[in-house]
Order: sequence, then structure tokens, then C-alpha cells
Amino acid sequence: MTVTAFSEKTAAVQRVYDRYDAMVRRLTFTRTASLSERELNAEIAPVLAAEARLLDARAFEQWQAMLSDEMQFWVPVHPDDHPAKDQALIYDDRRRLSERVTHFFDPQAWAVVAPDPLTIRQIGAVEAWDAGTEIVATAPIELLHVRRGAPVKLVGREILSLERNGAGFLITSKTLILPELALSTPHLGWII
Amino acid sequence: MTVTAFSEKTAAVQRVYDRYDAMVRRLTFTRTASLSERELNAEIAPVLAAEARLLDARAFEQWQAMLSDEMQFWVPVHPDDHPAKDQALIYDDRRRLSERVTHFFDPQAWAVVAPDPLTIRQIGAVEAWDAGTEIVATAPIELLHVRRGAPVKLVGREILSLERNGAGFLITSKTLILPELALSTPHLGWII
Amino acid sequence: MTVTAFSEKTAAVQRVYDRYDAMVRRLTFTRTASLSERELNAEIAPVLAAEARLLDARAFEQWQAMLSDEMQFWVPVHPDDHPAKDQALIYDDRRRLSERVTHFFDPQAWAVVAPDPLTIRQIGAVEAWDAGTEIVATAPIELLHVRRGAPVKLVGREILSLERNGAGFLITSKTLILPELALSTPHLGWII
Amino acid sequence: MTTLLSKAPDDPTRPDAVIARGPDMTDRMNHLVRDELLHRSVYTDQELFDLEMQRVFGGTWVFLAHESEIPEAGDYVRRQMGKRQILIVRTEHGEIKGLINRCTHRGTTLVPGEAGCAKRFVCPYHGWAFDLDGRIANLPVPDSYDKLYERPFDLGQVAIGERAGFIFGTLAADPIPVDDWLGAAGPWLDLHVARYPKGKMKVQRRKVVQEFAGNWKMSWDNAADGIHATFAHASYNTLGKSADTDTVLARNPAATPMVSKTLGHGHCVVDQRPGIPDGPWSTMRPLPTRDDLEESLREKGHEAKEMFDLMTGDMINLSIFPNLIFVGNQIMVPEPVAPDRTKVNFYLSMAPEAEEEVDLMRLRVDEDFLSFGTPDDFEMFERVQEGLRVDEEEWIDISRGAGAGDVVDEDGLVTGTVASEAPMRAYLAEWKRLMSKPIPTKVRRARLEDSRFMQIIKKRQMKKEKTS
Amino acid sequence: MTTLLSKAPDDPTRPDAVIARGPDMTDRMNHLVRDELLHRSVYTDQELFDLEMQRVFGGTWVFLAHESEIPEAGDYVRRQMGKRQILIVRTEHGEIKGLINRCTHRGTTLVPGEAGCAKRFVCPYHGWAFDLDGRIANLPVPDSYDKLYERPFDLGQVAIGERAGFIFGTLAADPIPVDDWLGAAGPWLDLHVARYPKGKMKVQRRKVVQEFAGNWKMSWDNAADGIHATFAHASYNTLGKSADTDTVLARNPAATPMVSKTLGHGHCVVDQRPGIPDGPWSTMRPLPTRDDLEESLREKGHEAKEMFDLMTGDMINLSIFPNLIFVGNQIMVPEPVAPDRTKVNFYLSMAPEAEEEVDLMRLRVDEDFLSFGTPDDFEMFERVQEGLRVDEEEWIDISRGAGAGDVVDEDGLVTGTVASEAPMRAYLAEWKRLMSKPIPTKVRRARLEDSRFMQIIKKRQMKKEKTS
Amino acid sequence: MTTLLSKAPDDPTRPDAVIARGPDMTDRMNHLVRDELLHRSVYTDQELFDLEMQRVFGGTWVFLAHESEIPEAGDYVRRQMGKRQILIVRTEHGEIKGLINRCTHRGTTLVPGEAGCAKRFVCPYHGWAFDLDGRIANLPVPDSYDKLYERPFDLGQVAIGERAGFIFGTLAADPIPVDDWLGAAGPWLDLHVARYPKGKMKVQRRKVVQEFAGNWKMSWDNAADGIHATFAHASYNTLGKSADTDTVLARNPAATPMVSKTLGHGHCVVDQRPGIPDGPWSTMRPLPTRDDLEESLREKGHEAKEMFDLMTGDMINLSIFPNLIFVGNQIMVPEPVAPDRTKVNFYLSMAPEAEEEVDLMRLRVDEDFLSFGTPDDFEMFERVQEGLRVDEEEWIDISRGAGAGDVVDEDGLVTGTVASEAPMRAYLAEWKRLMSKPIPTKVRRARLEDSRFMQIIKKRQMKKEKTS
Ligand code: FES
Ligand code: FES
Ligand code: FES
Ligand SMILES: [Fe+3]
Ligand SMILES: [Fe+3]
Ligand SMILES: [Fe+3]
Repeated sequence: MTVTAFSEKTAAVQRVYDRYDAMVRRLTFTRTASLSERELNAEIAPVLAAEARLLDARAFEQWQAMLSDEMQFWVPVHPDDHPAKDQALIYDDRRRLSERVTHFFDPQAWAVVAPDPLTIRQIGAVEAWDAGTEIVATAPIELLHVRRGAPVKLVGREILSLERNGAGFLITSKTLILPELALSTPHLGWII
Repeated sequence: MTVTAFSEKTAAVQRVYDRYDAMVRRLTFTRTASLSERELNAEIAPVLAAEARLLDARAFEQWQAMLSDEMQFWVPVHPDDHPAKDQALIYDDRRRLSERVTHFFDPQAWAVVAPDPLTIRQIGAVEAWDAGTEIVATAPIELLHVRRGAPVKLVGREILSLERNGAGFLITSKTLILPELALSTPHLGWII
Repeated sequence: MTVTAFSEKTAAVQRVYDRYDAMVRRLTFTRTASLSERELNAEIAPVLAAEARLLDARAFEQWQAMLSDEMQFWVPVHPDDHPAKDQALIYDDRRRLSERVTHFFDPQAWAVVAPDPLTIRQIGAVEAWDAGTEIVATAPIELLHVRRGAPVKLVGREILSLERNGAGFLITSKTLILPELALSTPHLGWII
Repeated sequence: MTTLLSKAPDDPTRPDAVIARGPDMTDRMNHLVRDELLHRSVYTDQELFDLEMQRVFGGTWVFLAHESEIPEAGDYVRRQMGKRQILIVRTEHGEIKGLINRCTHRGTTLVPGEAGCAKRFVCPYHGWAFDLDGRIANLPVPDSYDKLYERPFDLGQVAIGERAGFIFGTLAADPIPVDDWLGAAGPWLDLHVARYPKGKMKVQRRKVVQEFAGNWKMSWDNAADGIHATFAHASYNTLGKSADTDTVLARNPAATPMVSKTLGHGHCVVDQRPGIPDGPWSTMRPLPTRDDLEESLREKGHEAKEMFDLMTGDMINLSIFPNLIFVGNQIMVPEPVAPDRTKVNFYLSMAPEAEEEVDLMRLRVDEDFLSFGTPDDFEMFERVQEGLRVDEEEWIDISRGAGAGDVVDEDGLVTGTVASEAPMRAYLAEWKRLMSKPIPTKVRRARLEDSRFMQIIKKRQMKKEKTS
Repeated sequence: MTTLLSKAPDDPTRPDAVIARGPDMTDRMNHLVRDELLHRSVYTDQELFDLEMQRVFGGTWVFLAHESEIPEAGDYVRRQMGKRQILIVRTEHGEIKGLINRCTHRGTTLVPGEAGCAKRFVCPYHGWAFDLDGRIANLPVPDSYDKLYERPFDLGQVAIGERAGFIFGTLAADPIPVDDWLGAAGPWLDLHVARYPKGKMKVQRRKVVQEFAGNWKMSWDNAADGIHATFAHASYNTLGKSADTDTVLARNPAATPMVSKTLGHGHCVVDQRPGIPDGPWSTMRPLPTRDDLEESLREKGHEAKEMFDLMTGDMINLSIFPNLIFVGNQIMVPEPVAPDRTKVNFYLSMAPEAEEEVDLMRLRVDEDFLSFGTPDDFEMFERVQEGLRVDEEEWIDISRGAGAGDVVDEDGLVTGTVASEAPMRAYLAEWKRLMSKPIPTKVRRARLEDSRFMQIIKKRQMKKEKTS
Repeated sequence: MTTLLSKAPDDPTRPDAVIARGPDMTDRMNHLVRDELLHRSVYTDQELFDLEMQRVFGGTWVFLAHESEIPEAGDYVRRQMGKRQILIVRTEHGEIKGLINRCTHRGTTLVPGEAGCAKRFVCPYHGWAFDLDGRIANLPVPDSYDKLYERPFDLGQVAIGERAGFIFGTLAADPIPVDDWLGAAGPWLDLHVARYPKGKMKVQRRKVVQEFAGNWKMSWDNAADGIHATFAHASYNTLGKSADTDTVLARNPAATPMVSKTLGHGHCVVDQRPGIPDGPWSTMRPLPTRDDLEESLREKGHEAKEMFDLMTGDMINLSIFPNLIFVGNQIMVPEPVAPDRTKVNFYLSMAPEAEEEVDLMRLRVDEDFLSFGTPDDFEMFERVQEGLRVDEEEWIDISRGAGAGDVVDEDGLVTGTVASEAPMRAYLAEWKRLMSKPIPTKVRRARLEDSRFMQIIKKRQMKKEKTS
């Protein structure tokens, strides 16, 4: 799934490709990975659960404390997409993620405030694997969004990579697969 | 979040406030609690799973055996509500809970029998914490209700408190957060 | 729940009844089983999670490697049904399961290809019990199907039986309870 | 105050009024349904759909249930007749009634579930009670009505007709007898039942219900469409081949001896037997439990083809317009929901007097086609509905077979090849006939004289009036 | 270029035009609503529903809010009046305004949430600002309009009327005074509030909203339907009995001294007090916190029945047509969504000047009926709606009580037993009156002369014109 | 039996008939769309919407695809034209065809997916096959048709026109040439493409689709609404400021030199370049990968502003009525679903002949506005639709700019400030023109003479007839 560009690459552009390829690699790995490791599952499940729970509580400060500086967040339109080839719904670096948080508290961000959205991120069974340089985890997820108009419910799967950080973990990336994006959804300005 | 009433309180009314405040405290705690404890998670998850499963099986006798005499069940309209200030969809003590069960078997309870509802309570990742005097646990949940008319699906989160009881646990309270209540739902006479 | 036929039975027909009764027994057992075993839960949850994940990834070869030769797959119309008395949506043996896989790759299987369905099987909290001759496990599940037209979302519960196979497990049966079948659904040719 | 029964006989508010609703549609029908052409709006128009619910599903006989579903007194099943819920009930005297599931007080449905057994029907709203034959049995606080005994509060009913255990109903004021309406289809219906040991067919309690985003007539176009099997069901046939089986659908459509026949009033049949010299069971692929059940039958000494053939359908696809289609062991009942939405009810028929292996096998047989065949049919129906959204492609050519293989007999009934669209033209002709004119309908109801309760009330009130 | 205000007074595009919309429906109404009979389409027809949204929810007074919900200047709640969103606002001068939540530029709703407190309303789309009384306060780049000052961009408003703190609104061009419209219902409304200590009732901020798949008038048929309590709420009464309580609903409908009264303009009341000699609180089952709160009150020395009775409703079911229904401690506001869909808003009223135990108890009391009573009502409503799908059962008999217990007074108001359908006939008469004729309506709006902003603009533009 | 081609030339059932559907709406249009006023029902009425699907999305040129999406023979994409599915196909000869995705047998959609590459199109239902140019290539069991060769079973087609790689289609019987229809918008379209190295623009395969609960014309009102950027997108501008960037939207609307221009036939352009002296790239905030990609470009020796500017849009918001809107690097295609529901397709355009960094950056740029800008637009659209539910607020003032800044040139084209509503009035004038009269339409179809298959069938049948 590695994209090869047509000319010699600079180190800078190679960094971009490397990051993208790593995202795709994690996704691909979790699709067909064999059984997850029960000890690691038990260790990682609280991280994924807390991440979802803090987002729903709009406890964004605490949530950001869970993120690595290298954090990337990808919401492809289709699970077969590659960030170097396809536009995505979201492809964020750490900076833009913090912009999202700022945005959620801007009283003029008409689409995501007044009333503030009520959300539930329903995380299902968590699976995790030690991939050597990082831990890769995945869980199915349903997102509920209640604000104005009809509630939005999206079923999908999230894939996270994590690194150990003292006794805990930092999230280094998150990919959110939402098959309904292949059809049509309301705007998803509230997703993070 | 403690409500202070405007006059000196009797011990009896203070008991009411205390119970209410405790419910809100559990809810507030789980919103921003840090990582849950994996050992406790593993111990408590079967309790939440069984509770949901027994309700879906209409095995209400077994289900009631899981409840403490002090059991309280709260379904606020909005997650920011307080039982001392806001009407709720449900605020039950143990007595009214058993009335619900009786009611479900009353052949004249037109809205909840003939046919009996088929329900699924889909519990997601369970998190639990030892809060000293009690254990507090939470999980996202989706409820499905199938009977007459369109199926009802509600996504939410439940918060339980438990106390150890010999080798097992008794449920001392349950709060069900259903964001869709902030908009509109069909009647929820089947919820318990 | 054992069906008794009206005449003396041959060994061959008794085998059929036995298989059916066993399926119903597992379902009945999980409805009211007491608390599941946390060690076994931890061991089995990765199996159910992987089974769902591999199906969603259309990694059917890997998925079939998880199945016992005696594998049976039952999707009753109503949770009270018995395979010896009621038509089902699906009652498959191992052979028909592999036919389903073949079928999914037939370019003329108009209803399930072009585009291939995008699916998510959201497994919730897994519970497992050692039933002596086999392990019985259950989890709530939500299925999402995205292809042509409106997305299909079904909430239900799956019940699996497993046998140990070296260090791992083989799935010997799966029952999928989907209450919405009692009303009406689109065709479910994509379910497996 | 004028009570209902004192009204003029032609007062349209009388509960026994004969009324023909809706406009004359003859001109529009002549425009939409032609010899060789059919207009797309027949599948898409809301107004036509609403009229269908009255005229096609109400103005003519409609299949409702099979008598084996209500064997005992008090047994009932709830069925849909267009948008109306009908209770098919067996009374204490063994009669079959078609009660409108609608309390005569304010309209509450009396029965909330699909089936059951009752002594009487009691409305939950204000406690009115009705006997199994629809007569009002009691209503609390009767004194709150002036001249209650002149108010015909007995339940509304539909006319009921039967043939070979199949129960049909209609609201037509003056329907032709069911046997006349079935016409040439009647003997085929008898034949369908005749193969069951002791002539006993039983409809199994659990139905499968699936819906598609298309017009209900899609399933009708499909029912006698012999040629689609080769193409739409190509993947089903592939599965068959991979198991060394020639499924019944895998024939060469240009060479098969199978024929389709129209039977009048929109009914038709596709007789697949000529194409299956080895009989129905020879066309079946391996199935779950098949080996065991065949072994068991053979062990019991059964070798005759007939016993094995009984495990699957009779290979005669009989279709009784507008809502009774026989396929395999299943009875398919299309249920219109909206112009572009249809539910299909799949009932399973059983052979209770055969060896138990037969029914055990029948339980599994049709799950096969439901898994690998029906989805492709539904996919077609939905894709046709999508295609018909093009306003500018107004017409559909339905001439196939006409002047090209169809043979018309003296009664106007047509025999054609599997490619012929004669069955489609035939049901559309019946559809057009029903849709063209307002059909006089009447709600059946017990007469005042029949109601013991009302007689008691009358006496009581008379007495009271005398004393006061 | 003709600006709006220079238009002829009868130009229908004038923003202050008086317009009576829609057809004359007198004949159809006379057909549908009769003395004793009601046509099913009154509950099912989309066209009638659309007309209801104009004539019933717009052409007459409609309940919008209670003044306790907007105690301070700038406080507002957003309410539904048919399909229109109305902001009930308290201005800086303490006045109450009913602003149409629709920016006069392109139509954006000004306020996205249910309630709040604002200094002014600023439209998010292009930044137009409006004062609390609806006058336009500012619009960016005003020079982009020719003769801006002649364009009446002030917010549209509805007429507002008040009684006992209850706020009503209408678009009728020339409505009768609220007190006249309430008529005999007015004193009952006063009575409802009078029992609150210091006459202070407070509507609590959090409402419960539930919907049912039926017509909004179902809740209206139900509101004064005394007899349904015994049957539809049988399970609620069973729960009561199992706790040795005679719930108010558990009476014998043939023997209860309770009565229903029609009050004119479709309003009515069911006075349950005669049937409850021991007062409201005696009818209540054990409730969560009840023991503690009663103990606390007694500990504080309260023994009087009145204090305890205050914890539940006054047992007077008052209903103000078309959308204000008092049940228990709750104010029920039905909100029509579609012919077969209705939302019901349950507001809770509190007694802020009573001992705190009273309100603590009130918070829990109505959760009881919402759990065990309301679902059965909704179940009935939905099942009636299902029953009304039968085209051929056109008529519903609504004669109950007439000539059989109903007593008509000199004003035509009717007192009946709990079984009487007089309240139903009464609201339908009002409904028929409203629906029969186009009702002249008018959007209220501040006048140009009142707008400081427009005056400034005008001066500026005049000056500019002079200098140029 | 009369086959289709033997019909009279004016027979409306001929497949090549020229038909003008629907009523004359001139009077109603004159009522609804006035110089300065627009009626709310233009956004809410189902009947108008249905007519729009015929006249606006069918009766005039509609954007369908870009030729870069189908580079090779057999490549196709499926697009929506109103309610019709159209396959834009490249034939073996490199021609571009617009085939109606509807089998001429019964109407099944031929292609179920969004895009692909095919040798021919085979219908799954009964196996009919069509060539890439729409001619029928084969149908199984052709002998089942009488005079098959006289039946025009070739696929229906729309007329196709092209400009600068953009493919438009129409069903109008006699459309004006695409270049004439584009008129003054044509050169702007050329300009849009000209900035791509070697003039090569490529539309990337993956589109984003989002929908809003509002009328499709909301996006049209918005497209050339320069002033909303300051207010509706206030939060986007705030994000820019927090990163020390003046986003293009953050200007003072009263002072910006940006202008909007109407271009005829409803088209228009907002040229934002005058307000951005430092060029497009200067308006962009920090973006994911931006640092790396800029570093890489500089390392490769690129310093010219043009190369960097190429990474984002050209700051010319060109809008081609009714469904082609250029914003940033995206092509926005609104797709009407219902009067109050619209899907918006966001296609991304790429610069395949530029350095790879350019496209890598383009992939990320528009995710920014989709995250922080589009939601606010959609929120406005939905809130306007909510506001328009008020029946009594009938009119929307759309005069802004007229007589107040707008400059009309000799061709009637208008240049206005960003606050001007001239573009809105201009597209509504075109909308009114299209909606007023029935538009003669025609389904294009290969002629019998062109079909090799039909010729063979004809010869075969002739021979058969001779021998028999
Ligand atoms: S509606 Fe049936 S008893 Fe009143
Ligand atoms: S719509 Fe309100 S300011 Fe433009
Ligand atoms: S519908 Fe296409 S081949 Fe019959
Ligand atoms: Fe078929
Ligand atoms: Fe009630
Ligand atoms: Fe915008």
C-alpha cells in the first residue's frame, strides 16, 4: 500500500509519505490481524474507553493530555483510501486537533454550539497488539450526535496507535472508519 | 453540584438531598474520571453485562436479586439535570422498580405487553473505579425495542454504583443518560 | 425445549434433533446464565472480536479457519423459535457457510457485489462460560451494512459455542438474534 | 336526534351503505395501460397507489389466510388487506369470519398482535367487547347512549370465500363467487394441495418478512417471468453447478419446454415440470440436514420419488392476483406499503401427515433460495424502481411473446414460452379493469336483530321509558 | 423601484397585509363534522392538517408559555405555534413579546436553542441585529439597500394575550380578547393558580417530550374522556390497588359523581373532586422520597391536608383548546407534527412559595403516571390511528351522552357524566368553526416611525442625496 | 399489432417523441418571483420541486462530469441529473456519451456503482447487452418478439456538450450550444483551467458527500453571497486570526474591493483576487503537512508565488447554474433530494502536471474549510429552511444592491459589491424563465439503421418469413 511518487523525493516530502503510509499500515494490519493479546487488551481498553468518555464529556483539556505531539487523526471517506491519494473528511495533525477544540468553544461556531452537542461514543470490544515500535488497538464504535434536527448515528471502527509513556500511554494516531461516508451524511463538524 | 435549600433542613429532607447529590456525584465523577482499573473492570464487566442480559431475557426475578434494597434508578432528561431541581423521565426507588416488573406482566398494561417487547441492551466497554465506599462503573449502551410500530433505538451511557456482597456485588444505583431525550422519543414505558 | 417427534426416530433423524436442541439449549442458557467468568471472558473476547473483524474485512479465508467442521449458523426469525419447528432466516451447516463465501465473490451475485458491501459488526461486552463439553459465549452486536440505498443497522445478540483447539479455539456454532426480524427488514443476503 | 338506522336507505353515512369511491379512471387507464405499452407512473404514482389500496386490495378477492392457521374455535390471525387490518377468526361454530380490526366506538385496533386465541375481543380503550363473530357483546355504561339499540356497533366485516383451505376476503358489495373468480386457477390450486398426504397442508406459524424499495407489482412482474431465472439468478445456478446440480432455474431459456399460462382475472401459472424429468427433488442442492434426513427416510424404507419430491415445491409457480404467489414450499404474499415500498411475507407450508423427515427438510429447503435467490430478485426490483424515475422514459414495452410464440385459446387464455410477457399483460388487464371504475363496496355487519346485547338494551330502555 | 411601504394598502405583498388564506371549507366541514358523526379523514388527511396549522394553530389563540419561564428582561423561550417558531421574550421594560423566530433578511432562525437570555437577537447569517421588542437595531453595510428606511425589516410578531400568567398568541388580524375567548374557562384557570401559596406558580425549566404516531386531536379526545381511565388505565389502577390505594382513575364509571363540563370555544373541564372526598393526596400511591418528605413536613408541624394536597394536582382536568391541557402537576402541550404524528410536551409546574418538601415531592409525582399511565394513552392513540386507516369505515359515532345524561345550560354549555362525549363534540364544533372559513391574519411588526436605526439611516441617506 | 416505429410522428408514445411536459406556470412564476421579492414557496413547495427536476435539471444544460474522470475507453461515471441516473461513458472511439442508466426492457439500472470500466453494459435482469455508445448489442431469445427490429431498444441518451473538459448534458429537444449558454461564464471557466500546468486539471476519484435539510437553492443563494463570509464564517476567521492569518473571508464587507458579477443564464462569479494582494496562498492557515511540503518545494528550488498559489483555489468563485460551483480546490455539485433536502458533492481537482507536493498539499487544503466553514453554511441553510416554515411571512426581500451599488452593463450583466443580491436575482430570473413554460424534451437514441444487432435480427426474420 506504499505510494511511490514519480520523481526523486526530498526528505521533507518523504516524511509526509512515511506518515501516511504508517496510517494505512495500521489500518491494514488491524483488518486481518490474528487474535489480540488479552493482557494488552485489558491494559489498553481503559485508554480507548476514557478517550471516548472524555470527548463526550467535552473534557478536552484532559483529552488532549492523552495525545502525543505527533498525534494524527484521519477520517477517510472510504476504508480503501490512502491519504496521499484521496481527499479525506479529516486529516489532522496535532495542531489542527487543538484548533477543533478551540473552535468548539467559539460562540460564533454556529454549527457546533448553542446548544452544545450531546454525544455518545459507544466503544465496543477493544483489541490491541504490540507492534514493536508501537501498540496498535482497534474497537468498533457508534457515535451519537444530538443537537438541532434529527439525531445522527454512525457506526464504524476506530484504529489507534499508542506509545508507552511512563505508567500510561499516549495516543499517537487515530483513524475513524465510517462506512456511511461512502453514501452521504449530514455535516460532521462536531466529530473529533 | 450540591443543592442548598433555602431554609434549615430536617434530617428527613436532608436524606433526600443526600441521595440525590450522590447520584449526581457519580455521574459527574464518571464524566472526567481518569483511566479505570483493569482488574476491577474485569470483575465488574460481567455484572453490567449480566444485568443487561437478564433484563433482555425478562428474567426479572434474577435481575432483582442483583439489586440492593437501596437501589435507585434515574433517567434524567438531560445529563446536566439534578433530581432535586428537575423532573426526570424516571427516578425510581427499589419499590417502584419492583412495580415496573409487576406491571410488565399485567395483561392490561397495554403499552408493554401483547406482544411482549423484544429488547437488546448493547453494553460496550465497561470502566470501573473503586470509590472507597462503593464501586462506580460506567459503560456506553444502546437499547433496542421491538414491539408494535417502528423499532426504537437509543444510544446512551449508564452509570452504576455497586457494593460488594460476599463474593459478588449488589447494584446500589443506576443512571441512564439518553441524549435523545433532549429532543423527543416515543413513550419509554418499557425501559427499566 | 426438546422437541419430541411423533414416532420412533431413526438414529439419523435423532442426530438432526440433537443438533437443533443443542442450539436452542445454548441460547436458553445464555439468556439467564449467572455471572460469566472473568478469566474466560478475557480469553474468549478476542475470538469474538476477531471473528467480527475478519468478516468486516472480507478476510473469509482467515475467518473460515476459525470454524469447526461441525459449525452451524442459525438466524431465527424470533428468539423463541426452534429449528425443528420454525423456518429460520438462516440455518447453515459448514458447507452452506462456505457457499456463502463463494457467493460473495460471484460477480453475478447482484445483491451482494458491485459495490461490495461495507459492514461493521460492533461487538459489545463479551461473556463466556465453561459448559463442560464446550465454551458458550455471548455478546450484543450491532451490524451496519452500507451498499446501495439506505444503510441497514440491526441490533442483536450473538451466541457462540467454541471448543479448544491447541492454544486456540474453534467456533462450533453461532446464533444471531435480531429482534427486528420479527417486524420486517430489507433482504439480508449479505449476512454471515 | 336521528339514530343511524332510522336514516334513509341511500344515506351515505349509514354503516351499511353501498358506496363506490373515487373518480372514474377509464380514460387515464386507457392512456397508461395499452396493448403493448405500460406507463411508468403505474409503478410510481402516489394517487394510483392510494386507489389500488381501495380497488385492487379491497374491491376484489384478496388472499388473507389459510384455514390451517386457525384450527380451533377462537383462533385468529391478523392480516393486512391494503391498509386495513383484518382478523381471520374461527368462531365457536367453526365458521370463519373476517373482522375489521377496528373497534366500532372510536376505531382502536382490537388486537395488537399477529395471532392468538380469544374468547371475545375486548377493546382496551373503553372496554367494549365483541363476540368472535363480530357482534357487540357488551359496552360499559350503556345508558350513556340515546337509543343505543339503534346504533349498529357490531364490528365491520369483509366477505369471506374459501377454496382448498385458502381464505379470501373482499369488501366488494356484490363480488362474484370465489370459484368463478379463480376460474381456471381453481383446479391448479386444488392440485397444489392434492399432493399433501391426506390432502392436508399446514401453514407454519413463523413467517419471514422482508421488504424492498419498489412497487408491489414488481413482484408480480417477476412471478411468472420465466426467463429472468437464467440471468437474475445466475449466481444461484452457479452455486448449483458447483454442487453438480442443475437447479430448476439453470435451463436454457430458448430451449426449455416449460410454459407459462394465463388463467383469467390476472392469475397465471408457470409449469416447470416439463423441464424437470427427474422431478423436483432432483433439482435441489446439498442442504443442511439433507443427508441425515434422506438416510432416515431410506432406513424407514422409503424409496419412492414422491416422498422425496414432497420435501420441496411442486415446481408449479401458481400466482393468484393480486397477492398470492406459490414458490417452492413457500406462500409469498406481497404487501404494498407505498408506491416504492413493499413487504413480502413468506409463509411456509408443511405436510403434517407425511413422515416427520419431510417437514424437517421443508423447514430448511426454502432458506436456500431466501439466501441466494430472493436477494437478487429484490435487487432487481429496487433497480427497476430506480430506473423508472426518469420522467422522460415514459413507456415500457410489454409485448414480448405477443405474435411471437404466444398461443391464445378459445377463452382468451394464453400459453407462452418462459420469455413471454403474456402473464404480465394479463394481470395488468385485470388491474386496469379494477382501477378504471369506482367499485361499489359494503362493510358487512351483524344486523340489530342478531345482537342479544342490543336486544337486552332495547328492552331495558323501553321499560324505562314506559315507567318514566 | 417601488419600496414596500409605498405599495397600495391592499397589495398582498405588503408585510402588514391582512390576508385570509386558503379555500372556503364550509361545505366539506359540514360533511365531515356532524352532530353525532365524525369523519375519519379529520384525523388522517394531509390537506386538512396543513389547514389546521394555519387556522387552528394561528387563526385563534394558542398557548405559548408561562410568564414564570421568563422572569427577567432578555429571558426568552422558543415555542412552536403550528409550524412557526415563536420567541416569547421579556423586554427591558418587562413587556412580553411574541417574536417570529425568523430573520427578516432571508429567513434564518435567530435563536437555535430552546431558551436563553439575550440583550438583542443577532442573525448569524449576515449579522443583522434586532432589539428584544423586535425592532431592527442594525444591519451591516446598510448602504447596499436603496431606500432601506422604507423597508420594514423589523421582526414579525404575533398578538399576545395573558391570563393568570399564561401567555397566548395568535396571528388573527382581529382576535377577540383572551378573556372573552377563555370565557367560562377563565375562572377555572384562575382557580388552578389560586391554590399555589401567594398565587405563585412556576413552570420548571426541563420539559419531557414524547411523541406518538397519531393525530394531535387524539390527545384532545382523550383529555376529557373520563371513562377511558377505568379501562385504558386498568394497569395503573392495579398498581394502585396492590399498594392499597384507590387511584383517581379506579372509580366505577357508571357510579362516579365526577362530571365533565364544556366551557365554550372548545374548552372543557373534568372535575374529579366530587369523586375524591379525601382530597387529591389520598389518591397517590407510595412514591420515591414520599416517606421522607411527609415525615419532614410533619416534623415541621404541617398536618393540614392542603399542604399535602399541594404536592399533587388539583384533580381538575382543565383543557384549553387547542393546546393547553392540565393533568396532575403537569401542563401538557400537544404539538402537531404530521397528520399521524404528534409530540407532547410535559411541563412541570412548581410551588416556589411552599415548603421545599412540596416541590421536592412534585418533582417525583408525575413520573409515576408518565411511567405507568401515559404509555397506555399513547398506545391507544396509535391503535386508533391504525384503525382509522380503513377507508370504508368512514364514520365515528360521537353521540355519547347526548340525550342520555348531558345537561345543557342556557349558554349551551354541557355538563355530562364521565362517559359523555360532549367535550369532544364541543371542541370539534370549535374546530369546525375555525376550519370552515379563511381567517384574516396579520403579522404584527414595529412601525417605521418606531425604529431608531431606520430613522438614522433615513437621515443619513437624505443628507447624502442632498449633498450629491 | 403496431410496432413503435410505425407510429405517427406525433404519437406521444414514440420513443423519439418531442414532448413538453407539465403546465404553463407563467402566471404563478410572475407571482412568486418579482423584481425585489421572492416567495417562500419557491423553497418549500413539493410541486415546484417536482417541476424543477424536469425543467431546471433536464430542460437546460446540467453539469455532469469532468473528462479527466473517464480517461480511457470504457471508463464511466454515474451521475445524477435531477432524479435520473446518467452514465457518462467514453466509447471505444473516445467519444463521450450520456447514457440513461435504465435498461430499455423493463427499466433496471444497468450500473449499480459510482464508476467503473466496462466493455459493454449487460442488464442483470434478463441479460440484455448494450454497447458503450448505447446501441443494443444483444438480447437473449430475440424470437420472442414480433418485429423486434422495429422496436427501438437502444439506450436513451442525453445531449452532451463540453467546455474546457467540463461535460454538460440536457434533455432539451433543441438546446442552445453550450458555449452560448455559458456566455460570459465561458472565459471564466477557461481561466479556471488555464492555471493548471499544461492546462491539465484532474478530478480526483473520491468525492465527499454531505447533505443538509434545506432546499438546493440555499447553496445557490450562498454561492455568490460575499457578505455572509464575515458573519456566518466568523469562527473560521477567528481560527485564522489565532494563527496570524487573514483568511479570505475575514475582510470588512463594507470596504473590500472584491466584486460579484452576473454572467447571464444564472451564472455568476465573485472575484476575490482584488482583495488579496499577496495571492491565494497568503490567506491559508497552517495546515497538516504544510511545513514539510513547502520545505520540499523550496528545497527543489521553487520560490515563485505561482507554484504555492497553485496549492489552493484561484480565489475566483465561479458558479454555473444550476449545479456547478467552484470553491477553493473543490467543485461543489448540489444535488436536490427533496424540497427540504439536498446533497452536496465535493469533488477535488488536482494538478497532475505540477510537482507532487502541490497535489499532496491540495489533498489537505479543503479539509480545512469542510471542517470549519461548510458546517456553518449548512447550519444557515437549515435554519433558513426552518424560518421559511412560517406561512404568513410570505416574501423575502432580495433587492440588496439594486439601485445601491449595482452597475449594469450594456448586456444587462451586473457588477456589485459583495453585499449585492444581484447574483441571486440573476439566477432566479433564469430559474423563472425555465420554470414558466413546458420545455420540449427528447430522449436521444441510436437509430435502427445504426444497430448491427437489429439488422441481423431483421434479416433473420425476413428470411424466416420468406421460407415459411
Ligand atoms: S375505542 Fe374501543 S371501546 Fe372506545
Ligand atoms: S438572513 Fe439574517 S442577516 Fe441575512
Ligand atoms: S430489464 Fe434489463 S434485461 Fe430485462
Ligand atoms: Fe426470481
Ligand atoms: Fe389517559
Ligand atoms: Fe459559506
